[in-house]
Amino acid sequence: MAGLQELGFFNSARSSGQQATKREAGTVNPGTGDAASMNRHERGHFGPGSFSFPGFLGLMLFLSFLLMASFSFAIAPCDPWVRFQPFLPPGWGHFLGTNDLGNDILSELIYGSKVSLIVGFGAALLSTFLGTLIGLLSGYYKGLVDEILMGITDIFLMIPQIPLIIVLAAFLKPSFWMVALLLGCLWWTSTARVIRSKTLQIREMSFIEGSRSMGFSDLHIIFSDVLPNIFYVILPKFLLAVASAMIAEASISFLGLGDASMKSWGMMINFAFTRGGFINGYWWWYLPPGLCISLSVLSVILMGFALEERDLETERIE
Amino acid sequence: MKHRLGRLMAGFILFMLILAIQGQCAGEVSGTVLKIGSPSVVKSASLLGDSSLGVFSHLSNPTLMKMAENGSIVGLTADRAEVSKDGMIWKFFIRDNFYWSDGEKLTPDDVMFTFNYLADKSPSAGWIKKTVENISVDGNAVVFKLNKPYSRLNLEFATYTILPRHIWEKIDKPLEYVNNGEVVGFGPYYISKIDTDAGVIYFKKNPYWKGSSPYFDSIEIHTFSNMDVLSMALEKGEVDAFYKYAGSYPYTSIQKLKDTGNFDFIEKDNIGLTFLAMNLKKEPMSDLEFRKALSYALNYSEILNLDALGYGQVPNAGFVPPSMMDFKETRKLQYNLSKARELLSEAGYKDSNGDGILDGKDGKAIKLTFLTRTDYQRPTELVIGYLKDLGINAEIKSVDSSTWIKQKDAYEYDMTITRSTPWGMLMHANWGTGYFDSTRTGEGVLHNVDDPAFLKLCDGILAATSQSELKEYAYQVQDYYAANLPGIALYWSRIVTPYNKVFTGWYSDPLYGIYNVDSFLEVRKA
Amino acid sequence: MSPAKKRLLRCILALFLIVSLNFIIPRSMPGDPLTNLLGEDAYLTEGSASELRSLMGLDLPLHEQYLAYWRSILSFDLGYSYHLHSSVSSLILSRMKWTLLLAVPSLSAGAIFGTILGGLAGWKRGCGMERVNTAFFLMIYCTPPYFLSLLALYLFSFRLGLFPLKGLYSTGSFLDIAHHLMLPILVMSLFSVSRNFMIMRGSVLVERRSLYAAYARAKGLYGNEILFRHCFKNALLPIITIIALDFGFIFSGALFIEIVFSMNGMGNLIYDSLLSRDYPVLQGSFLIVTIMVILANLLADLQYSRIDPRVRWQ
Amino acid sequence: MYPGISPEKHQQRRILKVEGLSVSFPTTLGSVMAAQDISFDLWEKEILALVGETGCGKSVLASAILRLLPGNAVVSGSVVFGDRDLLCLSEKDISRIRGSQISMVFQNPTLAHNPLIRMEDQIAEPLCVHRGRSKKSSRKLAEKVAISFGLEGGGILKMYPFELSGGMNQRAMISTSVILSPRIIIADEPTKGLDDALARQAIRELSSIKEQWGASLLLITHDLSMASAVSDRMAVMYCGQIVEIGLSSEVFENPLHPYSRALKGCLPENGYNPIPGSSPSLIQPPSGCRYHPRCSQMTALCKEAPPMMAVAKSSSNSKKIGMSGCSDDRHESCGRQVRCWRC
Amino acid sequence: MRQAGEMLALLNAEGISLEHEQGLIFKKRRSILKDISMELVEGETLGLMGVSGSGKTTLAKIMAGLEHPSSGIVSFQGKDIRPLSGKEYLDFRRSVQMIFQDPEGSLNPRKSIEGSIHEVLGLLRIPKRHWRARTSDILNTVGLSEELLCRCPGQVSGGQNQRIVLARVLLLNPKVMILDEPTSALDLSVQAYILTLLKKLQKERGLSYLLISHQADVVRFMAHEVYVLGEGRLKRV
Repeated sequence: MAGLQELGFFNSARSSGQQATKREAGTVNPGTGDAASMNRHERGHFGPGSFSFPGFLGLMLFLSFLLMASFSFAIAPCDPWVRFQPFLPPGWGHFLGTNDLGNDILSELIYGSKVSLIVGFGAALLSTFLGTLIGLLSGYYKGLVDEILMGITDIFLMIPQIPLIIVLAAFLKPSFWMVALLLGCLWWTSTARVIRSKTLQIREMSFIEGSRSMGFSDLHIIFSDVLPNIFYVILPKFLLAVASAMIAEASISFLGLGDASMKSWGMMINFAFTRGGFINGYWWWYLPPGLCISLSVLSVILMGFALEERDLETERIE
Repeated sequence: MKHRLGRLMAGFILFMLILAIQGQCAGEVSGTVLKIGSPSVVKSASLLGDSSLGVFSHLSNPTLMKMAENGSIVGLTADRAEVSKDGMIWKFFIRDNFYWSDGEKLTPDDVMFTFNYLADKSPSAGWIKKTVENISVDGNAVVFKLNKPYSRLNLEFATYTILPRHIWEKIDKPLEYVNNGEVVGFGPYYISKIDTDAGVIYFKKNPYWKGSSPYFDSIEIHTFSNMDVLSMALEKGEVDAFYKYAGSYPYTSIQKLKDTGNFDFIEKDNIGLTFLAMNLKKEPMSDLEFRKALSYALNYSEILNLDALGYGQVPNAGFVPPSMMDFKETRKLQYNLSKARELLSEAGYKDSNGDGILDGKDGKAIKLTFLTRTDYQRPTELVIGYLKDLGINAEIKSVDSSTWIKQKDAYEYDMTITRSTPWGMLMHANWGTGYFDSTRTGEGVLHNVDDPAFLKLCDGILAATSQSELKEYAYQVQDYYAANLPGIALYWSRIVTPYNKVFTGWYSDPLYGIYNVDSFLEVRKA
Repeated sequence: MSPAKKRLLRCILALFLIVSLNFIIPRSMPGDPLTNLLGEDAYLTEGSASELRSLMGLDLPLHEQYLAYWRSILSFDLGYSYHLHSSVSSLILSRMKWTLLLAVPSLSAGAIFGTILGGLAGWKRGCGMERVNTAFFLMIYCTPPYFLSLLALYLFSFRLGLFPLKGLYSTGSFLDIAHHLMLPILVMSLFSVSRNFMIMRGSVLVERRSLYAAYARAKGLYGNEILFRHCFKNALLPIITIIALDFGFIFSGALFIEIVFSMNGMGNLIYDSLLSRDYPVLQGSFLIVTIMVILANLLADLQYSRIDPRVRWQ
Repeated sequence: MYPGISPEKHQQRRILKVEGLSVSFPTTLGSVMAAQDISFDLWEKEILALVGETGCGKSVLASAILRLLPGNAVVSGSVVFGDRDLLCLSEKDISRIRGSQISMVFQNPTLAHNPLIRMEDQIAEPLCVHRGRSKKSSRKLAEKVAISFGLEGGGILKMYPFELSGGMNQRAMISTSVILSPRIIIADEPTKGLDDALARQAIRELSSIKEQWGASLLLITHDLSMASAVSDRMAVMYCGQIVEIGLSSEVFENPLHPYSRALKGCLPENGYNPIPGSSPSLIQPPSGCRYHPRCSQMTALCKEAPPMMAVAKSSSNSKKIGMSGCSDDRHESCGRQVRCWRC
Repeated sequence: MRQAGEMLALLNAEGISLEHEQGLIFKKRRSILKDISMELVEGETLGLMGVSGSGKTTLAKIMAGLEHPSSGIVSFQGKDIRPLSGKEYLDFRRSVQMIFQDPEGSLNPRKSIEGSIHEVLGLLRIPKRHWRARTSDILNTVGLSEELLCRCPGQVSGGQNQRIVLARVLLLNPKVMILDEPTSALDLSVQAYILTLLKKLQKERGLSYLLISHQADVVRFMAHEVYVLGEGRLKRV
């Protein structure tokens, strides 16, 4: 359970513990700290502290998608490329029916999770890495470095990214690696901004000056002192980037700019859309991938929110 | 604040509902209107620039000739056409009873103007300049003097609409000329308004039309960029019939329409087809035996069932579909995997190391690059599967159309799937030769055959002056296809055009389907 | 340099970058730059191709091409679409008004309802109604816009028959246009509301922990009074910039909505030119969209400094 | 220095009675007892100082009276204001009292003001909220009050909080809290973060409230000497409990509880004599007397929790403060109480 | 005045001025420090007072070499510190240390106390086997028990935090300590403890302090010499 706690699923419990031991428990909660909510907390839902149910739900959902993607060969009832009778409605042989080629939709769905997760995480990893690096450098060194890096960030922020991706994807060869790369290269900006402002805050704290005056190198300070203290900002940002990248991938596939040789959710909707799945009311064809996109994005966002809210809770102490 | 918010939202929803109801009332329009729904969106109101509008304008500005049901070319604006013995002089006799919608009479001069004008200003009619030496008017006939025999001229003239000289001679750049309002025409209807934002082309009765009077006061072409929405509109009765040039109503949606019981369907064999093309300059596709084996490895009926839902038939080795003129029955293509394997091993393709993958003549495992565009993903997937059954590995290379053209032109592929339109099958020397003749270039053209025998056939057709001569060549071409398999047809499809049962009298020609003057003169409310 | 000037400079730089990018992309991609510049559907004979090549200055050295390119941009000449047979700038002008007609009401509704509902949700975190709201908008937030519009179209237009199926109008009267636009606007508003909702909720969650909110409560303000008298404005501050930055994203959502609802706006223009590889239109549209987003950003900055005295003070 | 209690004091009435107030926060590590069994009275026109170190629970106590604690706080006991127990009121009713009857001055005045609203509107806000006055008319009164606290000229009132210094913000905040002439003002560390000079200024203003506005002041501070200089009575808190309460002059000059004595020893004038050990955790406070692990005079008895005990008044004391006239009730609260077995 | 050469001046400031430039094109100069000179002598404490915003902390950072003045020289043991490099720089870096006002911000909140101390031992390249001994040794010096080691800065009190900071700094064996309001955020009793500890350390190790505070009491208690910083200038009291 310690792992979960670290991920912020017992957020307020942990922080108020710290809080009260440290100083007179934060003066106020301006919200609705009325008698009702006081009672509620007295009873305490979800065990000893407030347990972040949405966060837990997100984690569970996400884990199931991860499982789906990594063990698709074992979970899927059949090879998604094998053909059965086309346009079968959901039934015992095929739980979600078959598509226009007679591929088993459930299997397609399970294999499709791979692309979504790879693009989502690939893009987010790249963008988070770039964003963190740029944010850290800009926030730590300030001055000219900051001006230049933030200038670039500002400019990148203003470019509408989906149209740019569409334009670039039109010129480039469609492949989901390319999509991940493009998204990653474009989506570091908001991370960089947040990381920078946090770095600026942390940098002004005395322990950084202290480390400097002790003669620690800048590299050591950035990675050992600054980075751990902004990690809690990076993680939710990363998760939000994953979510956005997943939606973007689905949208690009929908436009027909995706990778045809891979099964992906966006592609499935695209086929359902272009090959009569919609008009015929074959909901088992377009609804499951649509829901899967929404749910996987939701799972990631819920985790991100849980982390961010823990961040909010801890912020009161710091 | 919260109350205010609630009121704001309630007002918003109320407004929406009022609009919804109001909109439904506004939907009723008086007068007799025929509404045709089409997925070919008119993107700019440029009669010569926009290809969709060009097709739709056939109703207001009919062509010189038209294609009869049996595929032969007969007169429309022209009463008939005559060609000299050497095939160098064509005479088109213009009918006497056509009037422009502004009251002017249509004269042979208008026809002469049109083709001179097009030759001058339209890049797609550039061939006229090259082929036609001069155009003159001889009484009620327009005379085309050619610099070499061109047997297909009457066919070409079944596609160009005739323009009023008194309007168009003032227009310098016809491709850029945009006219959202009335377009002067001489057909039974003329275009009264082109509304690209609403996606509607309005036709009104031509007041000076002298032929049999059409049954509707106006005709509206509603274009839909989204096929599903078009289907919904049909089903809801918002449009009365479907039309797409060279295209069928989506096979997947037909059953749904049938179930409503409100629709009838015109089914016609499509002249165009979907086919597998091979790069004949590369091993092992250059090997005829390999191609032959391949022709046995494809499960045609499955492709037909999956890609066209069975609307069509398994093709012949002769490539050309039976709906074309001078069709010759050649070997029916069949799926016979064991025969395919047999042929391959006879030809020397063996799996030497026992990994299930065949080796080429050079002893290395065959690995093919299958170039594909997004539109052909499904059949590509299928063909790749058949190749795998045969022991041949093919890698999909999915590209956009522009890259496809580049790579195809540079022969950087092994196989690809593409399709032809009716006009594509008819162009050049007819019977699909335009796709294979290596001397040609162009967007969808594969130009992969440089066999002199084939090229000679093409030249022969172009210079042919009699129907019997043409027929002879046509048979030879089809035999050539069947024997050499430069491309393998995957299926011969049917064009299905649904229309609301309420309207009867449709007539469909092989080139433009139900969108022809005869059809619109006959269609009426039952 | 004042932040405002800095911002302006960055906007100009962004614009410069985008214009340059537009210049570079077709010239650096594989293949013939002429094809990349004209789109592949352009019917060209060999002669006219070389004629065009020199007409478009493709035979000039790159830097001269670049200068010429800038000159044409500044005179609002975005090139010519051989596919649509019209100059790109007039095409965009005629399409843009419809997109704006879709985007402006949706974005305004999104901003108003999104911030108010989001503010309330952040304020009353944990209360039943707000949980339902949050779950609902979260779900919308997680759904790709095109999927949402497809569902809405299917349900409202087709199944329930409340709205027309396509297009911008049939008769052209105000009510008719409004009737046609209602569903797309509704879907896009929902999309925009959900984004603003999530941001505002987070922002209020931060603000409600601030000391001034606590002090407001100690002054005797009750319940939502604190939110609307104090926190709302403060929570709005970060939102303004985020909404502006988000504008690009929401605008992209509008593109998808237009595609689904067959509306003749920028979205369809971009989609069509994408399908037909009509590069001049694609680039021109991208340029214009970028300019709009940058303008939105500038506007947001102005608004920001109007609300936040701290910015003015600097 | 303040002369003991003046004769009028006899006529004064009690306006706030805190009895057995306990506040705890449930956590995974255990319950944090931020305040335990706190009882005291506040009389009309009196300054009561609550002195204690960081983390002893004094701010929690102040917030608990106005019910401003976070939602997870568990509060028991009673806070009787007038004839109503504040802890039993609905949120709406208590919000009617906050700001109008009992107002609060926060530490860190710069952050406690909304950065986006002009000072005058913030000062006038209680008028708008409680009296329903228009913004315009309330601004006038706000200006009057603000001027009386020295906020005048240069359009200070039209400025925003971040444009003003900490001291000015502090004054604005004091103006805000007195604008409705509340009965009680709770000042939570009003001098924290201020320079010496500014702190002195703030204290002077606060103590003038009693005279000018006729309100009682509950002053929360960690500064012993400041508390003794300003307040009439003083309560010393240690680890969530009041360990000693009595007249300021008496407590300061003659502290009885060992902790109070040690605290006095820390003062600069007494030579910075540190208290050994460190403050205990509020989760598992020491049993018995909470100070006993650090107490130099610990005995076996200290292992058991001592109750609050009234100190038998010595003759000199009673003469000095004139306690003879006290009623029984009065006696109990006016008189000195110490939570130590030895006293 | 002390006679020159009588005692060694460890840290010297000569004619230090600091100006802030605002604006990129039209520069506006704001003078923060004007021509400040002072010297810190071994084993003594120099008190520096001033109202908030007078530039005390900036001056402290300049003296510690963390910021650089617009003009003027700070020299350590007679050598200008700016061009220092290599071993000399390391020597200076370790000899002059700063202690900050906020005890909670002075330690990395994500590192355990042990981690924070071990980090310094690692910096000093002390072999790992000595770490335990050195750690308990230094904790002893500042009067802390070893059970704190596994906690994080957030879990110990302000006074303890400040003592840990002190312990970390003492590991480097500094000669000069610049104390920037070391006790103003602390409670009275803790303040007393820290001040006494600082005095004791000075006596034992012969440290020099530059003590910055706005509390006259504290400065009076600690310093041998007192200066007041006002309007950018230094005045001796």
